[in-house]
Amino acid sequence: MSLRDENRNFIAKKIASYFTDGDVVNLGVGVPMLVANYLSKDVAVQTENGILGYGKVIGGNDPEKPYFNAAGNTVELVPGASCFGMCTSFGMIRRGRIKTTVLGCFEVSQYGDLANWARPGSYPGMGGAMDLVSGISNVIVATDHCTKDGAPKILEACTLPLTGVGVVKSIVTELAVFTINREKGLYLRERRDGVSIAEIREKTGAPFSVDPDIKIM
Amino acid sequence: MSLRDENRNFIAKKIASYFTDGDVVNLGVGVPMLVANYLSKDVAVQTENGILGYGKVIGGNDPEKPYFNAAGNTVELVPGASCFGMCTSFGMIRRGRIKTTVLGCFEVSQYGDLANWARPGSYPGMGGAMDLVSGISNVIVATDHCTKDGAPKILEACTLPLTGVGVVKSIVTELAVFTINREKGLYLRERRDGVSIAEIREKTGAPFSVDPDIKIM
Amino acid sequence: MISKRYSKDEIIAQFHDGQTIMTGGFAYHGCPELLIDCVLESGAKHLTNIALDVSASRLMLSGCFDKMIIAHAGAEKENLEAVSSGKFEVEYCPMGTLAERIRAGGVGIGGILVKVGLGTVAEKGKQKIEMNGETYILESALTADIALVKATKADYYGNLTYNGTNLNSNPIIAQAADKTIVQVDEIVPLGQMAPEECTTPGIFVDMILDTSL
Amino acid sequence: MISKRYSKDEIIAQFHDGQTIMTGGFAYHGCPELLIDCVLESGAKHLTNIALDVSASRLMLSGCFDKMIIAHAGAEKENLEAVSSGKFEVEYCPMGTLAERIRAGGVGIGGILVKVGLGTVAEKGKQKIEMNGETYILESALTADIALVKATKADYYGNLTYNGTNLNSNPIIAQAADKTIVQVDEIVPLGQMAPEECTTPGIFVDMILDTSL
Repeated sequence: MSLRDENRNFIAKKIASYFTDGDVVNLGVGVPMLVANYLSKDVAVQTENGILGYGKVIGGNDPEKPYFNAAGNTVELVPGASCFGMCTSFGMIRRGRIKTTVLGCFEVSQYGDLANWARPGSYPGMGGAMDLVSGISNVIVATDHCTKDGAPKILEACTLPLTGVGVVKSIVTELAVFTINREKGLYLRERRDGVSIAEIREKTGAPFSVDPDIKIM
Repeated sequence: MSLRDENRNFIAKKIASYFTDGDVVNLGVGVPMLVANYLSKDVAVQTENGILGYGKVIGGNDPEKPYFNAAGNTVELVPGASCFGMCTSFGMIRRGRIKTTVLGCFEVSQYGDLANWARPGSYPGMGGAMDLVSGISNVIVATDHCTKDGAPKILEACTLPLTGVGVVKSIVTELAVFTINREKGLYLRERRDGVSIAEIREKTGAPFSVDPDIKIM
Repeated sequence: MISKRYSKDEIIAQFHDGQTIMTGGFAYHGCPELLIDCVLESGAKHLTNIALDVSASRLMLSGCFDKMIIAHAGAEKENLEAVSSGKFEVEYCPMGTLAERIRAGGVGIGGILVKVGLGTVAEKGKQKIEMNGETYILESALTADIALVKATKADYYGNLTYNGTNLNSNPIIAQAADKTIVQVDEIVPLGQMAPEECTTPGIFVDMILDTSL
Repeated sequence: MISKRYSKDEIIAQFHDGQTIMTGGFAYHGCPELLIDCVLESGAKHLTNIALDVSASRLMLSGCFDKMIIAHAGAEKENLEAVSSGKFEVEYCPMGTLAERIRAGGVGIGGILVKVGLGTVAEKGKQKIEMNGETYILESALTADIALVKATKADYYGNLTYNGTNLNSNPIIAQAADKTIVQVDEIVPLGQMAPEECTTPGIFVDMILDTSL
């Protein structure tokens, strides 16, 4: 496994630890989808294309198992799973019945603005991301701390088209865990073992306060 | 059978003759419901509480046959029938997929205004009647020509709270068949054998034109 | 997935004065009678009821309502007298619109535009909206504190299936309240319902009445 | 009830230049591929496509669209290049909102009020509505000339059932067009589907592709 993949699995494992039996979570494509691999079987995963309660991602396209996640991969359902159309699916999302979603990002601002759907030259559309951040109260961003080129993804203000304004509640990277207060901004709660606060400051494009009882991730 | 019941069955039989195989019709409570008894089996009856395709009204409340019409009576389904919730039911109504509804009335105006849900001292609510006249293009009123007290039910203008404005396309009574043009008003198309146009004028509270080729019902 | 089976006493404890309660059912079919018993036994007063009709007439006649939002009061003399008595407020809404307002509440939509009721009392006191040259009535979404739902079958998680015209308003009401309580004919373990059979996904359900507890 | 089975040639004859066509499917699952063949073979041009994503990419890449209304163009390079090419107009809409706009069209509602997209480009050019002290975006209903739907099973009348996540947008699209054409895995005689199994009641369906005709 590459360092990047190892880091991403580290992020996923960290986020998985937040959930307890009975919770329901929606997972975005990319790093967030890895979280499924580390969840207890009594945490139900929702996918916006119409499943509540999937477990393993099997992949491929088995016509006998017509159960796909939002990335189009065949998934295995857990006992108690249900299938439904898009209106019911986004209905439970907008209605607030799903408490947590884990999403990737291109950029996230210190006040919780999220940009994760459009970049110059790549404009695939917002998909369900705007619906998710609008309806779900606990939006966790799971992301590499910096871009491939080493530029910070956590910024004072987003430069790309927004997915939502002030919606992100926490950010988990391979280096740090931040929580976000919509008025006060970023708060550093945890750091990776061996990573200094100075290094985090250097790689973060926005100011942040530090928890006096900062923990090791 | 009383004369009143005989007349009502006469009205129902007349209206049933308008339909051909493949048609779908929604029937209101009262006289309209009698139409079901005279329809070809390839005319599908819709009930707004959630069935497309019922045949005989069985009555009673058989828990093994949880299929009820809007009056709460158990009905027998025909092959090809479907059941659905209220939103789908009124969805097919508002969307115009159901071309014809047969409704009762307290009053109907010469320009097609309908009043069939509220009278002084009796205010049960509009139920689905406003939805039906709004969504369905061919609204047929099936009614005794006059009230029990002999007062006309077809009027220049309704006096009771309206169900819809200019929505009725034709009226079938035990004496006559009128069509309605929203601008030009009533047009007498058919009269009962042995009933004079003068008698119809006397029992109708609004002026009407007479088809030069007027037919016998 | 967690189990949501509760005893009658635990359900009775959910009702309090002043709540808004939606009740499923139409023409007394698909009506959660055992849950209506629970409301009556709780003694809660000053309730608001949202329902298609007066299938919850036992509640209405008990005097625990301050207000009802319904489409129709049926044909029974006793019920018609009650809604005309002035003892509680009655707000009428066209049935299809009422169903969509409840559905809208359940799926997090603020309101809907309809043509139903234009030119009648149904438009009274409501915003009119112009869009693409057409006039519509703006109808607001409806939600409630508690929904009382009757289904045919539930699994422990609260996935629900309905049969026949007992569907009526139950699936939409199941989505529209902060707390959804259901009465079913049969409770089955997890894994005994096909995923496609779950008309109401269990995430919308909070409590299942288990009369064996 | 009447039969609605038609041959491929009869279906091909339905497509004409300038039509708006909704296509079911998501991430290439539950996609009416045989009906997409029919559109391609018809040679119709200047079409507008409404769909959740570019599952109808074979149509998109053929150049027969003047406009698409979608939520997402997926991850494939070829598709992303096509939607960025400027050769046709692309209107993006949040997926849940898009699904509700299609549903609204199918049930005769003029529009819906949502909070999704407030403060983003998704609100651009749309009316804002104030209701009960809250601000909403007014999203208009969507309808089409033709809907292309993939279901698992149909009876002769067009009652449809779907399985798993092949449901996706198919049931809502089936309601939203003036003419609904379906492709199914299995066609059964009347009476062989349970009334509760008919997710899409046949009244919404106009033509069933019967490849044996």
